[in-house]
Amino acid sequence: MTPNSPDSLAATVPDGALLALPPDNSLPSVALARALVRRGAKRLRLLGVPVSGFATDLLIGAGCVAEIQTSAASLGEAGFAPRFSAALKAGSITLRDATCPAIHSMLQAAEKGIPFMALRGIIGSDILANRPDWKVVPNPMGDGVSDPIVLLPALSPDVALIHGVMADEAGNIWVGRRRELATVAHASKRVLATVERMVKGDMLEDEKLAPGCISGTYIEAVAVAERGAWPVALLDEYGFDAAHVAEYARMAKTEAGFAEYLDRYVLTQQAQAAE
Amino acid sequence: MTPNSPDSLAATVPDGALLALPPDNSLPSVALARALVRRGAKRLRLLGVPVSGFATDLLIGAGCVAEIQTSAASLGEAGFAPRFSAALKAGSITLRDATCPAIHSMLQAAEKGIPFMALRGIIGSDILANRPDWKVVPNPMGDGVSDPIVLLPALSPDVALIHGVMADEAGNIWVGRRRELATVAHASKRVLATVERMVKGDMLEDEKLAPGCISGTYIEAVAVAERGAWPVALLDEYGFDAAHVAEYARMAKTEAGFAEYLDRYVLTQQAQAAE
Amino acid sequence: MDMTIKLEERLAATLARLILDPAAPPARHIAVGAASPIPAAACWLVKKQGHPVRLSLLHKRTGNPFSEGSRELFDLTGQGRIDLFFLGGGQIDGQANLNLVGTGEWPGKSVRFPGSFGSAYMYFMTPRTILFREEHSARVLVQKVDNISAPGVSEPGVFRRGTAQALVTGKCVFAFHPDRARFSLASIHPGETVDSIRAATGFDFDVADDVPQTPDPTEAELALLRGPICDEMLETYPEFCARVFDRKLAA
Amino acid sequence: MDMTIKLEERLAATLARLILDPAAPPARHIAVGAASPIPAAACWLVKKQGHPVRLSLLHKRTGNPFSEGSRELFDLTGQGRIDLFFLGGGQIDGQANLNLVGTGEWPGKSVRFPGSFGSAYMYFMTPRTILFREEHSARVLVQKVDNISAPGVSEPGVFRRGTAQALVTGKCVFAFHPDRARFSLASIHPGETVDSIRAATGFDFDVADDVPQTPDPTEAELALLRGPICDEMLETYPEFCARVFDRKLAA
Repeated sequence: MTPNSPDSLAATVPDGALLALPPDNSLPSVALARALVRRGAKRLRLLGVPVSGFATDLLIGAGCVAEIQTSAASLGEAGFAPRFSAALKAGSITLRDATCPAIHSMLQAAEKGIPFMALRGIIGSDILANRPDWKVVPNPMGDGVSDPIVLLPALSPDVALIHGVMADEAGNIWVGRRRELATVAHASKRVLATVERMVKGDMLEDEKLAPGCISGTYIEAVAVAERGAWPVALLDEYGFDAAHVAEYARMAKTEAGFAEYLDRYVLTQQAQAAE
Repeated sequence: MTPNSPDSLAATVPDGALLALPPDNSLPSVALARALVRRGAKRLRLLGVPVSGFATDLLIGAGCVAEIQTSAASLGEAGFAPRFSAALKAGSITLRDATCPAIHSMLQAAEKGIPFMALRGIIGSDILANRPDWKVVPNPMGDGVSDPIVLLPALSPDVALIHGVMADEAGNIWVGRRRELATVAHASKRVLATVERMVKGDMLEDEKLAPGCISGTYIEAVAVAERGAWPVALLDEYGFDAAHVAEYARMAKTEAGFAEYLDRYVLTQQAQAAE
Repeated sequence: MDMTIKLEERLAATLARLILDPAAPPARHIAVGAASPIPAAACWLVKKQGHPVRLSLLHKRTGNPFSEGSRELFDLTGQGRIDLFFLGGGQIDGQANLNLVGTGEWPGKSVRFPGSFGSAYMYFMTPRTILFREEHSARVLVQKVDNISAPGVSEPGVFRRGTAQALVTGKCVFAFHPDRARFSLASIHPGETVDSIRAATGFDFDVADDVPQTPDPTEAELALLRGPICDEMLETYPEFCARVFDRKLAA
Repeated sequence: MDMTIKLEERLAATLARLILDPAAPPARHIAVGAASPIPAAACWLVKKQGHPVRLSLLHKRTGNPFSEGSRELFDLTGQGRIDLFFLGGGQIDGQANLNLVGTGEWPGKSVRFPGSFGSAYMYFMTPRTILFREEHSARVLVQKVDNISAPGVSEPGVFRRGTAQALVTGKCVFAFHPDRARFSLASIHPGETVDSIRAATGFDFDVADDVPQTPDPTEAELALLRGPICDEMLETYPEFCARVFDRKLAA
């Protein structure tokens, strides 16, 4: 049996899928994003959990994305996300703005199997005015006339792409304190994960490791991708490669520069073999 | 400065407080329950998270409890909870039955600062018929007429009593995979914790320990109580003392036997010193 | 090996066959609650026979399957990931209503049972529930439960993924028919008759002309139960394993 | 030590004084978002001056304060445990409305900013928000934002714990008055005048007869900023520390 690779996992993601992708500080599988670029994925709908970073900009630049729902998109210290901004300006992607806790709540509603969750705030924001799927109702536990409150529908991504530190033989993934990844795994129909390394046994049997695990119940497939979060950071495993992201930000200012970036770091045999 | 003890923590719990107490498989501080018995606490209102076990029966037997909200009360393999059953029969406590996921949801609503959370199921159960604080509404995200759904109000206990494995110098408590304890800590106004041992440093700085921590943000006070969950189990630290719980179940069948149990295991100097 | 079939073994094998019922929705993930050695043995039997099934045994102290604490079972079920659950009841009535709260006036002024646990939720949200209660008496199987912890059927429009598939007791197997909210006698354990069952049952049920006997566990099933399944259960259910399989945990 | 006061130092000391404003609700727990070195320095200044305050620095990679992932900040705030937060904006208007989304037609067809992050929630649920934007220009401080990411004031009946306390820029400090939804000029940084500020500000604001100058940081404050506070911030903000304090992380 051929072991899974980021490319074999990416091959199972259908065009048009709603993909949940955590941001740069929360274990996105950038390896899977690169593999999706290589496979030429089309019309993906991305969800920032709850914001979007490097991997999202890469997928947008490569023409893989039709739609994005997020609370913000940026490259952090390296500035605005250049291909996101360009695609918005060109009108080639549809954007639905959200606010961070709303994305968490919509995923938590899906995690709990309830049709909606309430959230305070937001009223009077144009974010709400542009979200016909969010609804303001009088607080049904209040007196029923005053105290308006926002209800958010459950949101269940088709596929979540995450990068964990390790996976075990039982299919569990260790993601440490980034528990929002557990929520997105629970809420999503499928989870594809890359990890730095495989470990023996069942981490749920280890009291110290279990709290940082996402149970294999939720994980469809795992591939090893060393430094699979690169150029973003992975917990205490490795830091943010600020020089590389700055290089990306410079190159991705233009379409030609972005194409050159892809050639150099994503599409070549060498880049692929490094996954 | 005198270090905290279970008794000094118990002294800060006011009569009449709404106390959240996890069940026997989920790290209740039985040491604090014994200390509350010693201090002669009165009119406590107990919340099972989401069910109730040994510590609850002890507090009820000692006359500390006016009210209890829970999804079940039992001693597990040792059978029904004898003082709970006796108090119910005598009419000396008020019981509000719930169902496990409802208690989790009410606490999660408080954790999120929202006034209510929806839950599927329950409709047609007499549990609902006896909960005027639970409300059935047409699903507000549906067509607004059919699809009834239960809304549960947020529930914020006055004090949560939990027993962790260890506490650090930053006030963080390690509870491993029992993440419902984090939720009850977040939802409660105050958290009093006992632990097996103190450790140096800040566990949140340790990537392996952080996922099993409840941040010190939520913890008001910690006391060391070795074997503070005894006679119930503590993760992989120690097992359930079935022989002792069976002895309790036998003795607590009668009020006299229960009084003798208290004398032997809770009220004496020796019992107290062992905390 | 003592080849006398114990009732517990028969019940485990019977539950296993119900789990594998090809007419029912597939059971890929089964959760088993506390103090349920016979349902647990049935699930292990399905698994050890080579069927691909995930078992979540809720009350495993070490190596507990949930890393989100005790709410994870309910969330998993809400997500539609739990295909089958087992429920019992202090009273079970002819419409498959369950009473886990107590008899008499709410909340059980006459006899108080421990409480409803998650039944009022799980019974709705799981595609299949197998009801299991070893005691088969008119005290337990009543015409109408005193208090409904979890209803067997719901009104149209109420979100519900499933209900009881069957009720297994120490005397027989009943199939449940949610369309008419009634049980029918599906099979009778050895030593019982339709009349003995009627006499021990407080509710009415349908009886076909020819009710089969509950089949014995096969030798292969017994070998699995007494060997590798007992090995798996020894830590969680030492007393059960000692009593039924005459096996003790090594000290 | 170079005793020229850098603008960043002045702003940090100014923010620290606003945090400690005795007229405002107490700041026992402050959260600081990503890429906010000056607010972070201000919070450290409060803490290093010996005031009991808990700081949650959201983007700490190692030793991140949250063990529930990125939703914990919002849940903490929902619980009422976060007393003070900092927000900025691509545009800020005279009613303290914030635009973090972009200019022109929604969602920012003209200039797109990164996005609203949690502002539409935090601005309501935190008792106090200090608005901070170093750039003080008519491009940023506008009469009316193009898009409201988070409104400065809400209609009666809308649940809201607080709003802006003040707006600190590179030129001045404005106090915000939610009762009349207007800013007033609270103090002017050295080198500026009421007229220079009016010229650089797109919105109207109230001006008292005698507007004080923003005080210099004290020597004690400067010593803390340049010493122990720089030590604390070196890992998270190496470029800031190098530029402002001329200190580099040891290789």
